[in-house]
Amino acid sequence: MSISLRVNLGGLEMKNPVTVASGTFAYGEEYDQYFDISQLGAVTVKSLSLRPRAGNPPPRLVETPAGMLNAIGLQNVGIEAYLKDKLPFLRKKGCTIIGNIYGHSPEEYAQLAQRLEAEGGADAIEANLSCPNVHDARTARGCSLVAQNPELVRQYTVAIKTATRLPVFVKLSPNVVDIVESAVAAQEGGADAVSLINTLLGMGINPETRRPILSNIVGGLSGPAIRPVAVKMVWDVAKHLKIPILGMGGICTASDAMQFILAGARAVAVGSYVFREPTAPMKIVQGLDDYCRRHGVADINQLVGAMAV
Amino acid sequence: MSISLRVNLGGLEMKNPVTVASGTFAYGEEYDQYFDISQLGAVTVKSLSLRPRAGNPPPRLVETPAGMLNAIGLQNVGIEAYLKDKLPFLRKKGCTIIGNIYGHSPEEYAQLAQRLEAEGGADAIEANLSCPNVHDARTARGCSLVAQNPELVRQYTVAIKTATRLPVFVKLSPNVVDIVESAVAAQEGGADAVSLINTLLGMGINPETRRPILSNIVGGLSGPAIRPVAVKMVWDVAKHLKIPILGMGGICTASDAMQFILAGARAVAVGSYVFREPTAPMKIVQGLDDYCRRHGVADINQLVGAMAV
Amino acid sequence: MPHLADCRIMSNQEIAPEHYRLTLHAPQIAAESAAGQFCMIEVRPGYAPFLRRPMSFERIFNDGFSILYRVQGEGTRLMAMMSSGQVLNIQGPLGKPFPLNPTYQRHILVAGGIGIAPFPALGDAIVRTLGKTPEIVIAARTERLLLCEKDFRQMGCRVHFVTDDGSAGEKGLASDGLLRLNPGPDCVVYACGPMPMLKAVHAVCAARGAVCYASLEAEMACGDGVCLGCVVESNVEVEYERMVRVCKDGPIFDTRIIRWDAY
Amino acid sequence: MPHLADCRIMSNQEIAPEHYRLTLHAPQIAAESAAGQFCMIEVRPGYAPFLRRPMSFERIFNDGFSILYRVQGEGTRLMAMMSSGQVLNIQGPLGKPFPLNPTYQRHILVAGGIGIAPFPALGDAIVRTLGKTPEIVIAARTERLLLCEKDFRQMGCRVHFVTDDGSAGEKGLASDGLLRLNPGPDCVVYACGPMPMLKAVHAVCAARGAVCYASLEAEMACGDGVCLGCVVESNVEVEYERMVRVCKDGPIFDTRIIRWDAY
Ligand SMILES: Cc1cc2nc3c(=O)[nH]c(=O)nc-3n(C[C@H](O)[C@H](O)[C@H](O)COP(=O)(O)OP(=O)(O)OC[C@H]3O[C@@H](n4cnc5c(N)ncnc54)[C@H](O)[C@@H]3O)c2cc1C
Ligand SMILES: Cc1cc2nc3c(=O)[nH]c(=O)nc-3n(C[C@H](O)[C@H](O)[C@H](O)COP(=O)(O)OP(=O)(O)OC[C@H]3O[C@@H](n4cnc5c(N)ncnc54)[C@H](O)[C@@H]3O)c2cc1C
Ligand SMILES: Cc1cc2nc3c(=O)[nH]c(=O)nc-3n(C[C@H](O)[C@H](O)[C@H](O)COP(=O)(O)O)c2cc1C
Ligand SMILES: Cc1cc2nc3c(=O)[nH]c(=O)nc-3n(C[C@H](O)[C@H](O)[C@H](O)COP(=O)(O)O)c2cc1C
Ligand code: FES
Ligand code: FES
Repeated sequence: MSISLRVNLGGLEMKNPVTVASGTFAYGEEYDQYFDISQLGAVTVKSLSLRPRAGNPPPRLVETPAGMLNAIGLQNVGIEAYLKDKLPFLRKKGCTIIGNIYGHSPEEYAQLAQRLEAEGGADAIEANLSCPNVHDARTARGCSLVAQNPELVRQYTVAIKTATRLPVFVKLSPNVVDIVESAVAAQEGGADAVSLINTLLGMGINPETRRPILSNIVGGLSGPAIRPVAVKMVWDVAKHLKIPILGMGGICTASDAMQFILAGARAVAVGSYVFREPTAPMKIVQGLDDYCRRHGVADINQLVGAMAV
Repeated sequence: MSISLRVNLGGLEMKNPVTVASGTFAYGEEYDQYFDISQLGAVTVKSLSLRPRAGNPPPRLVETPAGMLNAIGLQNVGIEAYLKDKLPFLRKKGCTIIGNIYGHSPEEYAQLAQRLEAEGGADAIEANLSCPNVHDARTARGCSLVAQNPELVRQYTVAIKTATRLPVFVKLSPNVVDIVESAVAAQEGGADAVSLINTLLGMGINPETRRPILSNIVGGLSGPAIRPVAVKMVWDVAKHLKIPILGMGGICTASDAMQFILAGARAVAVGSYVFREPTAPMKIVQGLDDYCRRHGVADINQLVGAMAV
Repeated sequence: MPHLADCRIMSNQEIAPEHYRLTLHAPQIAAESAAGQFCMIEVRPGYAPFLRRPMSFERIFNDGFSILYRVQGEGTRLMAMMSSGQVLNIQGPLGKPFPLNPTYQRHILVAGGIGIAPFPALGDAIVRTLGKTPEIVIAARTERLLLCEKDFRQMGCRVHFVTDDGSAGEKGLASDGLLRLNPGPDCVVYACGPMPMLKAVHAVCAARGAVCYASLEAEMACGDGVCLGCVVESNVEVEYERMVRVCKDGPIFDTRIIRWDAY
Repeated sequence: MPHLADCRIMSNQEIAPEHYRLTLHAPQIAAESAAGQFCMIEVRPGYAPFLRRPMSFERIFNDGFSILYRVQGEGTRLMAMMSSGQVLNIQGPLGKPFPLNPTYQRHILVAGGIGIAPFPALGDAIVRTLGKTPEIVIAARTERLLLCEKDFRQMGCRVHFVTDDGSAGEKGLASDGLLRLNPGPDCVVYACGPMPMLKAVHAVCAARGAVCYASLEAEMACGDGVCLGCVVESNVEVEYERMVRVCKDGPIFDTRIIRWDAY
């Protein structure tokens, strides 16, 4: 039986529905040591900003039960260094690239998208409107992310869509009352897909020192711990959106990935678990093929949103 | 060194800051087989409604990484059976009782609070405005809980406060943009404390059957997996509230409990972990005593919100 | 009354592919346990798995008990890696035992797959307490998974094999095996196995006027009646008594109580 | 290039209270590893612990390597329970090795507590590659935790003991021990231990004009330069190069690069 894993994610052709989550795969080089990364449906790069960023001071990372908290704060080489030093490797490998971007204003996002398109730096744009680690937790109450305000989501999306013809994915935050509102706003703004979810806000305290574990106090929670939250949000959004979903949050195995696909995700991203098991994305591609074979499904698109209620 | 673990939670005198989370301890009898439950600061009973409830159809429960999803749907004996069959045991044991209540309207909450006060059924009221399992997930988009609407939180709180002189705690949902808003609304409504957090919305799908794992599709995620989320919300709220906080979410050990206390919780509740380790609440009481001793702190109140930023 | 006890593993052996027998030193728990009850096993420290795993008593000794388990997922896979001398924290005994009633002429046990697990203890109890010899239908997918034959032969039982693939005994389902034994109102049937099998066994018993007690399974958090997570739907008319807890009201139920059309 | 390999445990023995030596069969990893590098150990299947644990190579053999570890928390406690024959998944080698430079007269190793771990391999390398005999300061809380004396005696090293409680050798800190050796510009100092110790050792070296390489620790997710979680602050002026990754840019750093006032 010949199985097709090809999917079209809002205009981005992917040879299979598996990519990696921004910030958990850098720019691909390291993990290419463990498997041929061009076999992935796409490689999503670490958030790029106009200027390089040093990120937050350490400590930035702590393990939690079945997950981790991070407060990296979008340390990245900046878009120009990416285009010069990182992109050639990805292009030489023949990877499909999702260029994740982060800016301080709609204009910055637009500029980033434009640069990426102009330089062939990405095949699609993922706009990170939901990073919890770029605010100082001491002052930002509850944190205020663009993705927490549907009207802003719409505005930012419009700005990015106006700047580029590349498919635009909008990455949303789980820290909302109803993620459908944010997703609908992205769709109204012209987004070609939504990516969900970014990390959940969280923190930890060391009782012995009585100090926060992360220097930025608050960080983003990821890993299998949050998977049920992510599956729920994908399912909610899938019921109300026309545009497709890139699902993520705690995916470790093909079976996890299938939960997202059945809930309505057109494609999936493997995040934190890749730190533990660098070959996980590749194993998931194989696992999805096995699943389709076992279930006699010739085209994985038939399984998108196919949960029987 | 003599250590005092006594705390006053919004008017409720507790001999130590440790209670149990509603719905994870039933009405106390079962766990009294494993330790003397009157040694707890308080026993919080399963949500009581005016009429008995059968809850959702099975399956209602599934394990998740470092946690669990439940969709019990507030099955309970109803307030009258509680007063008649369950209360005498708790009173005989000499327990301090937090009576958790659930109603369909402010009037029902008021009525429940009144009945509890009139019959000596509780020493404080905890109003569950945040149960994710009483809606049909098929129709309720994103779920709409009273606790997700600050104005409703205020109204419900006022109604309950008007009906009773017992201390009233309002239990909030983490599925919001900014839990401080909900907490402030409770405070404005006259609440004597806030309880946070209830479970996070989540779901799971069995890829082999392609069906949701829970009959109600969506359930509440609890356990150590969500602890970082809960600590963060306690810390956020503590900075902005005058009334005290009852903190919960994934507490398993005294060290976990200390995280909540340092973040600003006056008292803590042990939830899902009690299923795994029935003696955990008792061990936490002992562990808090040890902690104070080790750190030379004579009164645990000195540690509330004592995280050094 | 249930206990919480650290129990030393006496042995943990593979008795068939992916099937193990684990024997624990647990005198206090054993002293208070009866056939049909179960324990909750803390598979290991740390939060993976998060919950304890419910396991029926296979046999109850003076100084402990054995369980019979099939590797199903993460928890049982980890259990299979343990070796004698190591320690497991056990909560038990939990649940209600099989009711034993001397008025019945025939005691028929019907096991599907790993559903054989609680029957060695039940067979012992019927022989010892009632002085009767049970009959047993052992059903499984294939010959190699027909377990505990020797135990029942030693009790002098009639043993009927049924396999899905016909590799041993009769080809068919556990309920077909039961039918062959021609159950009637003089019989009490005890059944343990997957839900569809129990439903079929119940149907046979109901048709023949035999009383049937089934040991049910459900995912459990507390094992102790607290969380209300393990319920199954019953026929009880009273709305709020409709959900019965497998852990506390069961795991053994008179099958007439279960709302089988929900399964 | 790092590998991912299932490696058989050859031995896992307690060598001091709460301190273990674990030897793994890993010919491929060993062939490409050098002193100062480390591996990431998957403690067990399942999600507790979620991340791998970084461990330095203590000694590198033809067919594998050993690590020396102290029981710190959940991961190392679980490691201590493992026995020979069992298998661990290992990622490695990772990070940069200790630089070896023949121009220095004296090679001084300074170990604080479990910071001794990477030094047997480093001592071997200095002896074999440079034909020099290192000197070593072994510091620990108390006598029983002074590890690896024999290894260094066999290399012919001068061994200086320092203990917090004075139970053996000099009473004081690792940096006090180093001072006694009177380091100067002809020395290269290699240090491994807790951050405050490294800071003190750096201060001594800076004052005496000795170059110092320290093996740093930081909580790690990927171990491979990807997550940017393990950074420490450096003195680099360029804002966005200020954060250096312990796993990829280190774990061995020239101590002049580190912004010590942040620690
Ligand atoms: C009262 C009772 C007695 C049992 N006695 C036995 C026995 O003697 N021998 C035996 O092999 N099995 C028995 N089971 C089933 C056994 O509990 C499960 O096979 C086991 O929990 C699977 O755990 P896992 O981690 O390997 O599987 P996973 O699939 O990884 O478990 C995930 C979750 O599902 C639950 N689960 C999975 N399968 C079942 C099941 N069939 N029933 C209930 N919960 C399940 C687990 O407890 C866990 O919470 C019994 C179940 C119950 C309720
Ligand atoms: C490059 C490197 C090499 C190391 N080599 C050794 C060695 O040879 N021998 C040895 O005993 N220890 C070594 N460590 C420290 C060792 O990694 C930790 O002691 C271990 O990870 C603790 O895990 P745990 O689960 O027992 O502790 P927990 O406290 O439960 O761990 C919780 C989290 O904190 C991290 N963590 C805890 N302590 C440390 C620490 N000191 N450094 C970095 N992360 C930590 C863990 O990796 C984990 O992510 C090294 C660390 C690094 C970075
Ligand atoms: C260390 C780390 C760094 C991350 N950096 C980014 C980032 O730069 N941009 C972004 O959009 N998301 C970032 N994320 C979020 C992930 O892309 C993903 O949305 C989230 O981790 C949930 O998936 P997971 O549970 O599989 O990790 C980061 C996550 C982690 C753990
Ligand atoms: C099985 C189960 C039943 C629950 N029932 C109730 C309930 O009846 N009323 C309520 O206010 N909260 C209920 N909760 C939520 C808990 O009280 C608590 O807020 C939540 O589980 C987080 O704490 P934990 O992570 O320690 O379990 C329930 C939780 C669980 C797991
Ligand atoms: S498992 Fe908790 S009530 Fe049965
Ligand atoms: S551990 Fe990930 S960059 Fe160092």
